[in-house]
Amino acid sequence: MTKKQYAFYPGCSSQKGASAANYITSFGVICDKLDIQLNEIPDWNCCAASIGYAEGGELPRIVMGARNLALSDQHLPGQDIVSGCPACWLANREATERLQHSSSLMAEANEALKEVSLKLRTDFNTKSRHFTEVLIEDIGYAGMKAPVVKPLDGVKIAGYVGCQANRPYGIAGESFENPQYLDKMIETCGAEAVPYDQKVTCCGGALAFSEPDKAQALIQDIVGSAYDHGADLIVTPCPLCQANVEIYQSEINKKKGTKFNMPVVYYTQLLNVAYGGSIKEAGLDGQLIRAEKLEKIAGK
Amino acid sequence: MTTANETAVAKYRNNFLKEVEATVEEGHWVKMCMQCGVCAGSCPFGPHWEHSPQKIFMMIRAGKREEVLKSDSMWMCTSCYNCMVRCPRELPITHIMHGLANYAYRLGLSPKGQPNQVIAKLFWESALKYGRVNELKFSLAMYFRDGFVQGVKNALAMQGVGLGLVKAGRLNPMEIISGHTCKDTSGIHKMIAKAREIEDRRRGLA
Amino acid sequence: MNAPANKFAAYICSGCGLGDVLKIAGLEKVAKTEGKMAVIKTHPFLCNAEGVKMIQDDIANDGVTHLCIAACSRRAKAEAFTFPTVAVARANLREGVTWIVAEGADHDEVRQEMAEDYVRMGCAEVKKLILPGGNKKESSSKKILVVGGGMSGMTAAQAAADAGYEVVLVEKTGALGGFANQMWKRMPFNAPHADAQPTGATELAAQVSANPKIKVYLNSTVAETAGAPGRFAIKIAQESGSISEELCGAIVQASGFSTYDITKLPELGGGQPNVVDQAGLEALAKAANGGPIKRADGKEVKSVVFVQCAGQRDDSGTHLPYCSGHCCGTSIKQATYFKDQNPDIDTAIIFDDLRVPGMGEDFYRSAQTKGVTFTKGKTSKVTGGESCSVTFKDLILDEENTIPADLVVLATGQVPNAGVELDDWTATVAAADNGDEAAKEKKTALQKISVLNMNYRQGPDIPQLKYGFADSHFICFPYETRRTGIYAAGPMRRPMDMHQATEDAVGATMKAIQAAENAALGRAAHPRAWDLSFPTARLEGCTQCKRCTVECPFGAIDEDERRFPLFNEERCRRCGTCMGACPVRVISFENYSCDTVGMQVKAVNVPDEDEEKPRILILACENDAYPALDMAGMQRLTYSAFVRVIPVRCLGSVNTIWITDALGAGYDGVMMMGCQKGENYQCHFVKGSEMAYYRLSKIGDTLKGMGLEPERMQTYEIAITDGARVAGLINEYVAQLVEMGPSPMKGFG
Amino acid sequence: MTASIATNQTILVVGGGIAGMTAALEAAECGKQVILVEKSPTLGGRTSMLYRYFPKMCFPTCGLEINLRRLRGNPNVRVMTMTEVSAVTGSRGDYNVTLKVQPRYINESCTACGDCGKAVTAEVPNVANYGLDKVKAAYLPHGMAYPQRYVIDPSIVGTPEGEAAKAACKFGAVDLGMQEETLELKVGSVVWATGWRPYDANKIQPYGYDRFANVITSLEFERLCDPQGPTGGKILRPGDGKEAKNIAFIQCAGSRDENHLRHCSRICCMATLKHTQYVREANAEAKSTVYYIDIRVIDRLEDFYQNVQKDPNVSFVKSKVARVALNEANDNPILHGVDTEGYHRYATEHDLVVLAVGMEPEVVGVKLPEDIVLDSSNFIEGSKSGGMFGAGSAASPLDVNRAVQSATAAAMRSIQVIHKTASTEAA
Repeated sequence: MTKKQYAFYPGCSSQKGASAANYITSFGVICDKLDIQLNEIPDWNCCAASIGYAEGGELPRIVMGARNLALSDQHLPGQDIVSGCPACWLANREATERLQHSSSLMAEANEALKEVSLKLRTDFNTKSRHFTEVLIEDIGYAGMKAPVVKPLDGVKIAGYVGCQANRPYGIAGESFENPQYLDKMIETCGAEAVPYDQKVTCCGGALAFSEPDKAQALIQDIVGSAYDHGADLIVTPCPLCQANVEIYQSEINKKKGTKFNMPVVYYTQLLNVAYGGSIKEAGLDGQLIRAEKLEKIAGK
Repeated sequence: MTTANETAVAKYRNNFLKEVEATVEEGHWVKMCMQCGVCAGSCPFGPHWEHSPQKIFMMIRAGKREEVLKSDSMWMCTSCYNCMVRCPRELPITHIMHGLANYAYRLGLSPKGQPNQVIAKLFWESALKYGRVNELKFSLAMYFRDGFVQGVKNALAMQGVGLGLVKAGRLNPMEIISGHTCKDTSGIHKMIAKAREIEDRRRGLA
Repeated sequence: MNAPANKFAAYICSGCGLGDVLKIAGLEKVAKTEGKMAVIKTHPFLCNAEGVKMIQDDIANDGVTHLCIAACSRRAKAEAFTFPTVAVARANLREGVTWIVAEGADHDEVRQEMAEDYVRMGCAEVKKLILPGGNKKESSSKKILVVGGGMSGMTAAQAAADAGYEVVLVEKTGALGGFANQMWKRMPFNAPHADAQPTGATELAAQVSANPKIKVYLNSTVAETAGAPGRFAIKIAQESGSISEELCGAIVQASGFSTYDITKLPELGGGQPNVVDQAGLEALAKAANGGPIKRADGKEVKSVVFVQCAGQRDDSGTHLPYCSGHCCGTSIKQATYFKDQNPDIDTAIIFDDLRVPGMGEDFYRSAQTKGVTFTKGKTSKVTGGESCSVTFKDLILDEENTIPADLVVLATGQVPNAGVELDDWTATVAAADNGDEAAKEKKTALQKISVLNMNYRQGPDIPQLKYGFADSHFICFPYETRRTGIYAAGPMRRPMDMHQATEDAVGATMKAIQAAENAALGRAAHPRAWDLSFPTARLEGCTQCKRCTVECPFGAIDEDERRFPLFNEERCRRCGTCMGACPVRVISFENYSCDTVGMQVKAVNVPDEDEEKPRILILACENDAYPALDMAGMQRLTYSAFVRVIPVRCLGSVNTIWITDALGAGYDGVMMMGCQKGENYQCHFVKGSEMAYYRLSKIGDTLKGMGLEPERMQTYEIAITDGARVAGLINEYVAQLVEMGPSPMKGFG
Repeated sequence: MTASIATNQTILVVGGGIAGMTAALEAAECGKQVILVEKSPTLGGRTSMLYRYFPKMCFPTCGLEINLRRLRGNPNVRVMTMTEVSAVTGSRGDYNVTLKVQPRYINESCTACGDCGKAVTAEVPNVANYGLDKVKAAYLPHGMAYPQRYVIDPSIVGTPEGEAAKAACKFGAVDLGMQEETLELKVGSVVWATGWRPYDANKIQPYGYDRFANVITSLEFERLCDPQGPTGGKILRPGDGKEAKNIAFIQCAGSRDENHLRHCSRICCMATLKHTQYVREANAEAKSTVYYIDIRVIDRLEDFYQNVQKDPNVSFVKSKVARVALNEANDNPILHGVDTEGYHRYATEHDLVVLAVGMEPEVVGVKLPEDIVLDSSNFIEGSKSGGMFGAGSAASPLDVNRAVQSATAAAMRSIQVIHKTASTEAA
């Protein structure tokens, strides 16, 4: 059967050897099982993310996005632009909407794009989507369940959605304050979604770097509550959330005397394992804090 | 020669609201705020900054130009978008905060060495240099922002994590020498230079 | 006085379990031997088509003229038991007996006694009932008098004319339009609520003047209002000095408002140059006619500050305590005058609470879009002059602030022109009658202020509610003035903007044409609009004590030249307060009189003391207390079977004779149940319950004279929701009486 | 009630709440023929579900009793309950209306004796208490219900329960065979008094109405405080039945919000001020805190506000609450936000949160004749053909007093239409 085709925007953190490399690794099995084909946009550049604002300003940031959109439109016409990183998804989608909304901005962007001999159709409005959207809207929960061969029985998981996977766009029909889709995915994999009041708490984002103490206070809540609600691990759709929440646990332990050792994995890693993926295929070997429960299942 | 700041002051005299509307990303929304304060209560970094968004909007209307542009408040934005989705007047508050920060920075009024400003700058430079962010150089630059000695301390402090990431294959030491890059970096540089030129022209900061 | 043709019938229902717990035969016996009913029929389901048919047949074929229906409460099955051609009494055996008397055999006796008493009472009442024929007037005027030619008045006149009614419009100035003539534009009435709109006053004035159904008197005032709905005799004084007379059916008073005197606000720069009120700004805008707005000194305004709540919402007692409601919207509108003309003009509005309810929120947003700035603050000082300044506490930034402006606008409030305040009037007249010269002058002054110059003994204008506004006291009935057929509209009723005022005028006109129609049919006005009965007095028995004229809450009763009460039936609301007031009991309605109630009191079978069955009479207001008792029944709460309840139109209609008769006949106690009185009174006839309390406070001596404890008569404030409470009160009171022992009057009755 | 056949001299009033009853009665007491249709089984509407009215703290049923008395005394009004308007065609002075009448399963023979209710065991949510408690599936809507007739819930029709109700009725009033009926009639003018409904609090996600038991709406709070309500007038937390002593009121819950209702619902400020006095009445120690943007109480209502401000048990915080969290230890809601008067951050725990939910026109989502003109919030401004009018809170977010005022005006306008048709036909 023919595979569903998508233009793929990996984003900086998902490159080989980058902080979310294992995230992308875990896509493999899923795409095979669900007949999804992700076609990488040639020579894509950084989406400029929201944190680019200080030096970047408005237009340069949007132009960075515009270049990616133009490339995608040129090389992979008609294919929705999919990315695994919420920040990238947000930046691409925002760029598309802002350019659509203002013809003057569109003109300015195209003036700048001349420098790379690209042009964005003034009527360009190809959808930019997050990979979870593809799974939920194009595959559906039933479709996601179908290939499950190793249900994650008895694994208790806190679904941590975070910010940019949820706001300002989020998944259609989901609430900003209490989104359900991650929990549904967890259940789809046969695991148990624990009630979790820090679902949409900010992890500090890029500021985890520059304001470690302030950000780590938030991360402490996020991890602490997962423990309070009896979770074995935290699952997230966002590389930055994953990195922040995983990496800084040791820091927090040092400063606050906590004994955090909570694995933080991606939803794709859950699906991957449930679909029979190996530890390596699921990128579980990429965890700083190993997700033993998952590894045990994957190892079987 | 007169600085960008002096030009702006001269141009908008004492009407800071007009200045913001003309020069700040989404600045024309500021006047629509009705002072409900939902943004102030929604910010995860709320406890850490001096002025809440809604208060900054009031200060803009009250013409407190220096106070606003020199404040570190908008630099505390984590881009969580809570304020934006809850605002009953649908103000794109996150973007306005970024816009204000950027404008203050361009006028040279923003607080020097404000850590978030530094990473915002470093991130952008990193992104621009190769067209893609090089996480290692980016983080090293971050550690060394306060000079070599402090840098080594910072780096050592995070060493465990660093090694962990390397072991996990999520941080590549080789990137020091070579790393991910776009083919058309020079084009990207020209493109961005152009974009900035257009934006500055539009904002009267040429 | 019933014609011999009268035929009395009792119909007893045995449905709804009545037949199970009551001895119907016993009830029939009572109706026959004591009630003396000519026809007595029992039906297992009286309210169904068959039962009703049975009654209708008796009326049609058997000449039955008076019915006593012994079944459920008069509030139940009203449609089924409506027989327009005959007099009907209802004996409440269901909600009043079987549903509230405790179940079980040990209560059978008292339950049966209670039911039999209600049958006795029903039969006794129906004997005294006369079917009101009504009092149709052939020559009743349906012309509507509108006083005031502002937006409200013009709208009212147009509304009445559009419904086919003749209108007389009296305006004291030389032109129609009122305050709207001074305005540049008005707030938007409709979506998108974005921009100020033309007032349309000129167009409306032209329509009204051209309307053949509307007769406009300019430069005229109402010199006298006499008569009653359907026959108001209006004297209209014209500039020329000539007086013309008009006969009108009803009146809409739309006498408008004045602006609060700005010079009373020196701390806010009132009186200083370039500090104006909203009316002043309208004038400047009108003069500018769409061009740049200039100050009095001709300088173009480049910056303007609006100060909200100027001399309003003031709890210090110095200025207006209320909020005029429209001022936030008006300032927003006026700020856009500037912005629409030149977006570069600085316009700031300093407010405490920005009050633009409903769609006003759209207007607020629209002004923000236009660049009007809004500052939450409390203004402490305004100085006028060449360059004005406004000092205020910025409540958001939490700091004192001063901003300069070319012009400052104070949002001052509306002061109603409702005419003369009646307590003031009464006092002045009293003093004047005692020869006080100052009072005499004041009286003439007040007469000039008066809008209607009514010749009613209660005073020349309609009563004011609070702060000089002639508002209705009732939430559910916003047009209920205490002067039948006269309705207030617009800002003299309550502070309001133009949109509300025009809506209000249309509503008031509805009430006015209705009053005219009902007066012609001899029907009462609200709240007894169906009521065709009216009070008559046997003047031969009258002692001219004037209590009825004084106590009538609606000023319905004048005195004729011989100082006898002169009933203005069309002003009467049928509450019966006059009947309750009359010491010699000469006032009555065909279907509600001292006898219709008195005979019920007498009909009750009062046991001797040795039977240890006290009897308590309950006189219950039919709007609140009686429904509350019904509720107790519907909720199957139990209360003592020793009480006998008689519904009354209003506690004000209770004549003390009923109480003394009852106690004299050996009743052990009387419970009076009326509505809440005082500032937030609930009485739908305004003063009824208050009057009752006043009169009954004096009954103590009478009771002493009879050798009775004052506790044998109690008054209660009962709300319609008090079902559970009322049952409790009854049981407590009965216990208290048992404690006291039987009435010494027993056996003498 | 007469069986008067409608003509183009007849006024149709849609909605039997206080506005609809008023419009119908004012016109009828002026001699006009009126048909009053109400979709629920009883007249009275939302006001009959309020405990007290501001500012007098008097009881809605008091005015309802008077209006019902006016109705019983007036042959010009024909009342049809459980009836909805499904279509209107034609134009000013000459409308063809299609009515749908839902089966009540109880006919005119009902005496409200209550035997069917006793016979039935099945229970359904009590609409009169916003579903806070249950009633028998054969029930009288409430004590003041008009017509005073029971209703059988469709859920028990065709079940043994339904048969039990039928068997219990001595008067043959239970008719389980009733079907939906459709009827057509001609009228000259239509008054839409279709009223309002509380905005769906589930949509206001930050306040967690859908997640936290001790977050309720202002309408539910009315029922809690009413002695006729589910708790007999005690202010008990739905979560655990504990008495609430520290209550937060969140204003503009849905109103003045582009994400929800764009308009200001007008009544909520006064309603909340009234509620603080319920709290006082229930427990002299209990505290109320009002979180608001602007307190919008105009004209003489300001008196009420000033008195509440003097109440030491009531405090005001100028702030739109950002979010409500939960103290999982005691189920207390915790309010997070900033007092904008001087910028004070708070995280305050209360034992009950009352959302002052906004007014949404009841007709939202209902297909109205395209002749009807709506404003940006779907309130009825009037009709293109000029013969149909909005009245009460169907026309604008209004308090009871203003709704009645508006309904009286609407009656006048209908009479004008009737007059015009009459005179043109005469001519």
